[in-house]
Amino acid sequence: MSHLPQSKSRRQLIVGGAAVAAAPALFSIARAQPAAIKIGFPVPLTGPFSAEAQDQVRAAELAVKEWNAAGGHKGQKCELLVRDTKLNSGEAATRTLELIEKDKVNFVVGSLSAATQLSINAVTRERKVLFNSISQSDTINEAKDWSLYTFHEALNPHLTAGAVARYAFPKFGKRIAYLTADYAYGHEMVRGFQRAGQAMGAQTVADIRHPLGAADYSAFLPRIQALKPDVLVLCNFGRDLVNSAKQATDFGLKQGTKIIAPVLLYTSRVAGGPDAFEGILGGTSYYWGMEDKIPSAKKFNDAFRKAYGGAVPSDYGALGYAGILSVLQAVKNADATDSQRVAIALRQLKYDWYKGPQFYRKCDHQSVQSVVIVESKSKNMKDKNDVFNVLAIEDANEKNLRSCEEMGHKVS
Amino acid sequence: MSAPQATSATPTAYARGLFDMVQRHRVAAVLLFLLVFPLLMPYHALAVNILIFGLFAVGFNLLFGYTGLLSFGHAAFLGVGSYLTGIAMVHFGWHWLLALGLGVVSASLAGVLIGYLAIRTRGIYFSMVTLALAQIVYYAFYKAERWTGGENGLRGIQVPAIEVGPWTLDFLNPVTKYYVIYVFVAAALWFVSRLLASPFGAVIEAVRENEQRAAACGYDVARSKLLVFVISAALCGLAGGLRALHLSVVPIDSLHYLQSGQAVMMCLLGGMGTFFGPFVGAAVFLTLEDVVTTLTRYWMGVVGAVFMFFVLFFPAGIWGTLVQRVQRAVQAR
Amino acid sequence: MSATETPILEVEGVSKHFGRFVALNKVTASFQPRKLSAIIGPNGAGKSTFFNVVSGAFPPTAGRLKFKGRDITGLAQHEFARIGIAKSFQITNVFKQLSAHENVRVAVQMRHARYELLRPREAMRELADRAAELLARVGLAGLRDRPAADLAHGQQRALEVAMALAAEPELLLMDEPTAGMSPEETVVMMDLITALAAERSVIIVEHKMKLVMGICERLLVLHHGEFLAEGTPEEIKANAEVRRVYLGQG
Amino acid sequence: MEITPSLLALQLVTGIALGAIYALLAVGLSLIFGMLTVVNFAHGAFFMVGAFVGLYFLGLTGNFWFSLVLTPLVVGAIGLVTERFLVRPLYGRGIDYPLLLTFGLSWVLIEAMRLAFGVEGLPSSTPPELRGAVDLGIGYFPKYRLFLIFATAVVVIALWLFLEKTRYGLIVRAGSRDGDICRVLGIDIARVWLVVFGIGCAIAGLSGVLAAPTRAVNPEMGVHVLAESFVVTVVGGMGSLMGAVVAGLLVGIVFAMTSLFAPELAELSIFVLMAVVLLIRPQGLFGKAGLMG
Repeated sequence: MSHLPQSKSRRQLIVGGAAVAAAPALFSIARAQPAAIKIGFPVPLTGPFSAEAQDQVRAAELAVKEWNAAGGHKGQKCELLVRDTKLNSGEAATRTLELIEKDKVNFVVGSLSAATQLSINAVTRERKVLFNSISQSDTINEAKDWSLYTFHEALNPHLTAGAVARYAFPKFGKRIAYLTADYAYGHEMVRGFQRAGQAMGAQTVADIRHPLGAADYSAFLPRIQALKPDVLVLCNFGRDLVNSAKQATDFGLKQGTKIIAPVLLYTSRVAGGPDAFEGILGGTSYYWGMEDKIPSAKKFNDAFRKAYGGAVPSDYGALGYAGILSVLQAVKNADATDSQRVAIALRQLKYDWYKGPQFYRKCDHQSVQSVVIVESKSKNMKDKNDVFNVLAIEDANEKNLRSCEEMGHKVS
Repeated sequence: MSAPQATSATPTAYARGLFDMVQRHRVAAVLLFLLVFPLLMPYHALAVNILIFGLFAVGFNLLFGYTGLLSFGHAAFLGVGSYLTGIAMVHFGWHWLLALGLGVVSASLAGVLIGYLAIRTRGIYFSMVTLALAQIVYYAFYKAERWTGGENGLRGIQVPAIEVGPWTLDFLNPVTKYYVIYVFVAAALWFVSRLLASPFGAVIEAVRENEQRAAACGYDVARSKLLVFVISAALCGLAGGLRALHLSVVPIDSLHYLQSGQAVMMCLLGGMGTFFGPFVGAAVFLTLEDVVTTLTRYWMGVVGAVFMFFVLFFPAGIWGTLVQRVQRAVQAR
Repeated sequence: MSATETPILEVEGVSKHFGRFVALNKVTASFQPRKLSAIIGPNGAGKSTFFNVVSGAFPPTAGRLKFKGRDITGLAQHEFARIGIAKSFQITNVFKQLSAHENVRVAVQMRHARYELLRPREAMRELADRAAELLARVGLAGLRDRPAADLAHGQQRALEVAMALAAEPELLLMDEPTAGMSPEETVVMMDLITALAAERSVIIVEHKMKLVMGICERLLVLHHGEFLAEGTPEEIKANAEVRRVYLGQG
Repeated sequence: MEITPSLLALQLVTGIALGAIYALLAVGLSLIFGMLTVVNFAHGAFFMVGAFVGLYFLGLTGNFWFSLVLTPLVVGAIGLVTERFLVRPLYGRGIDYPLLLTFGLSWVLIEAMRLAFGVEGLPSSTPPELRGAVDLGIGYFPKYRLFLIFATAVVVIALWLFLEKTRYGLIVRAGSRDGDICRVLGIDIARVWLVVFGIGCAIAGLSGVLAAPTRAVNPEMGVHVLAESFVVTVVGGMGSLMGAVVAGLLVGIVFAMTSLFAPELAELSIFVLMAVVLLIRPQGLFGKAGLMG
């Protein structure tokens, strides 16, 4: 339709025409001097997890700023290319292709949600580009999806759930009911709890699967009510958690039953309000409140507060920070910017960016790290950021992960 | 194309001449354009998406624009095409070409099933039945995690190299990928163009115009509808299969009803019931979304507003309106 | 009635009920080939129902239809057209967006290509020519490329007749062919009908008795869903019952 | 686990409470469709806007009941503007255009709420006087959900009285059967349609306020709801208020019962229900046959 702008009917084409015209220009702005190390950062800036994603971006930009301020690598600065996945795997794959094919990024860090990280990984793996995922999933480290270029900065469901189980089951009882979002991530959570539970003789009285993203859980609750379990585990995430927690409370389940969740998101707790979460405990990869115990957390929080007018980083935000720093550190260590050599350097890396010592397990590149057990506050909160009590921190321990064999890796 | 003429002739005459030429050789025109298309696009992956969704919209338009049946279930055919192509390659290690074939065949079969049930209803109920049946397909694939990867989507679809006679093409090279997919889309467009010019093409227009009369003329309305439905499904299935090769994953969203909604939007934006419309629609929609997304976090609002604008002021769509304008210009002389 | 030849259409004890309402009550009639017959009757006599049943729009509740001795009860609408029963509707019924010529061409095409996917229709010249002939036959040769929607009412009726003829029917059914026509248009249409009847059987359903008196060889009078009388125009004119019915309703 | 009668009973009540919201949404949708033959794809968005506006007024006044009255008026007003300036130009252009326009509108509304209240949405909590659960003898059930059932009943009855017993309701029903009658009677049909669209949206907004305390309030909350209320409307028969109510409860109960026996199929079940109903009775349970055939 290259002739259309010349034809009389120009007006109808403004939109399309403008778009086509604008696009290349716009992208050439984004293109930077060849020297820079480019890291693609695809995250769901729009959609249900946009709050988390925007925090991921803030933290990642902070990491880049610090690293560049420290002189980068032999004067080579880092540039962050943020793209919106819209929490849609197709869009995530397309954007990753754009980052690799057009923007020629050296590495990709990012993703939020199991599905998008797996589709990003499918693209990067095939093109041998290093990808450091900052979102939870057990699948990505399994041999089927894993590659030398696949790293996993975030916690995984098995580890998180296990830690919460180890803390909560002995305290609150052995008859456990699960309300689970019916997708891989949810199932992985349940498996994590049950594994850890077996050791201490916990027994599953029900595992009820609910559709992902359901708005109403009332239909699942009477049955749980009738079972009178000691512990109800909400194996879902974000808004599903807010809704199910809220409605479980309405059904008076909190009398006699302790409600726990594998992952308590800082942002969804802020959004959901204290009532919905009252007394609920769960795990998280990071809570700013642990700064009094962990020096690196203090350092990170202060930098973040300074950069963003006193705001504190969220759990997923912090992952953006760590995900970038690890890769950039590996660039220094490898003295190279090609994915293969940086990957090799990453395998060796021992680091403590924000939550205590971490390292990537050799066989599957899962970052071995601590898990924080927190409980939602509903009274005497100092300010709007003061939403959790830190109950415990389970230190990083390779034993808490599934074995390399189980993940399908032949032990190297 | 032939820009120099523009200076010699009046814009109207120029537009008319060009327009007639384009209409006469519509396949040639669109293929010629698509040949140079990647150069106009910000990046190749987007250009490939436009090829694929253009085909998706063309397939949908055959049913919506030409036969007057508004289906909300076409995601089912895109998805089935994608998944079956992917499953054949990932789980059975089929050659990508065979897998693509399987994708198209399966989509057609899904078309037979859904179409057979849906054409018994009319109007908005047809739309709703197609929606409901498509949702059932969605959950079926969602549940079959072992085969489809469920919510995580199907991964591991890899087409490293393609043998064409003596040569091997690197499918990971975006340019190569574009032109390989281009070949399939080209073939499909040629087919659609022939179909529309065929006697059956006349029959489906007759059915759209007046079912009662078409039946009185001796045409089996139900069977004709079903046939178009299946052909439309097959085309969307092909689009789906190509998408699986392109993304190397199959997202579960490809079966979601919002995907069906997208087909409707593209069709209307470009101009339903016109040959080029769906492609124009797909191109504008995806480019617009892509660009707006890069400019602002509030892309949804902007795209929604633009869409409303078109519904209100250009109901015939971009290409459709252009066609009308030129025809008016022609009659004016 | 000369029973030597098998009738073109036989209606045997046909009834049509809509819920509790009986529109047709066990009507029986038989129509000879190449004759022009008319069904007449006052409003609500069941004429349209009769027309719809014999033209295949919907099946009878009871009774049988025979076409050239073959039982065709319950065949689908499109099958009626294929075996050779064509119709023109009471309310004009054409493909409004399509050109006059395309309207007829599509109708002609039915006999030759129904599910042809890849052959270009331009290549099928003979169909286009046949369509042009038919247009000329009904006096629309000049308007070949007009969209049907733009034609005058009478012209649309004529176009519909051309479409009906396109199916090469042995039996042509017409529901009030002159409804809503100007006197001039009516005359033209009646001439056309008489001309057509010379080659094939024609049955017209008509409300205006006078209109058909002149041209029909045989009339059947419907009243309250039953045949009241049957015979030549003269016989019908003479029939007291018929007079009462028509006068009765003015 | 064993299924006790009391559990079944409680599940039934849950289903009804669930169905109440479905019914309320479907009534609005069906009203608009029945009278204007407009398929309002922005209905879910109006529901979502209702929830936000409700919380906004709650924040201002601190009084749930106040916002319960005020919100429908505001959302209804938005509805009026929508009909007058966006939908009206599309009458007579066939069913798809209003449908597509409202689809675009829903995106705009979602974005608007993101801009106004932020992407994470707002915390919502049950009004104090309706907190907690009561023992129905068959088990504990949240007070608020009982209130939902009651509120829905009130709205539906009020609407029914309006349509059946008032002069204006008569006009509306006449208008829905055919506009010509009204023109003959010298009634301004355009105004009737305007009002009907407004009422439909107001009801959507009301269901938003009512639903807010039971769930997370966020810009996307309308998307799921839309699909579900379409299922309800279609099962009941587009344009039939009776159908909307019955189908709403039916869908709620089907969902609840499937959740009890095969939880993971709960969401699928309502679409299966819809497919089955439409294939047996294409016009829905209470729908007029041949609608827009």
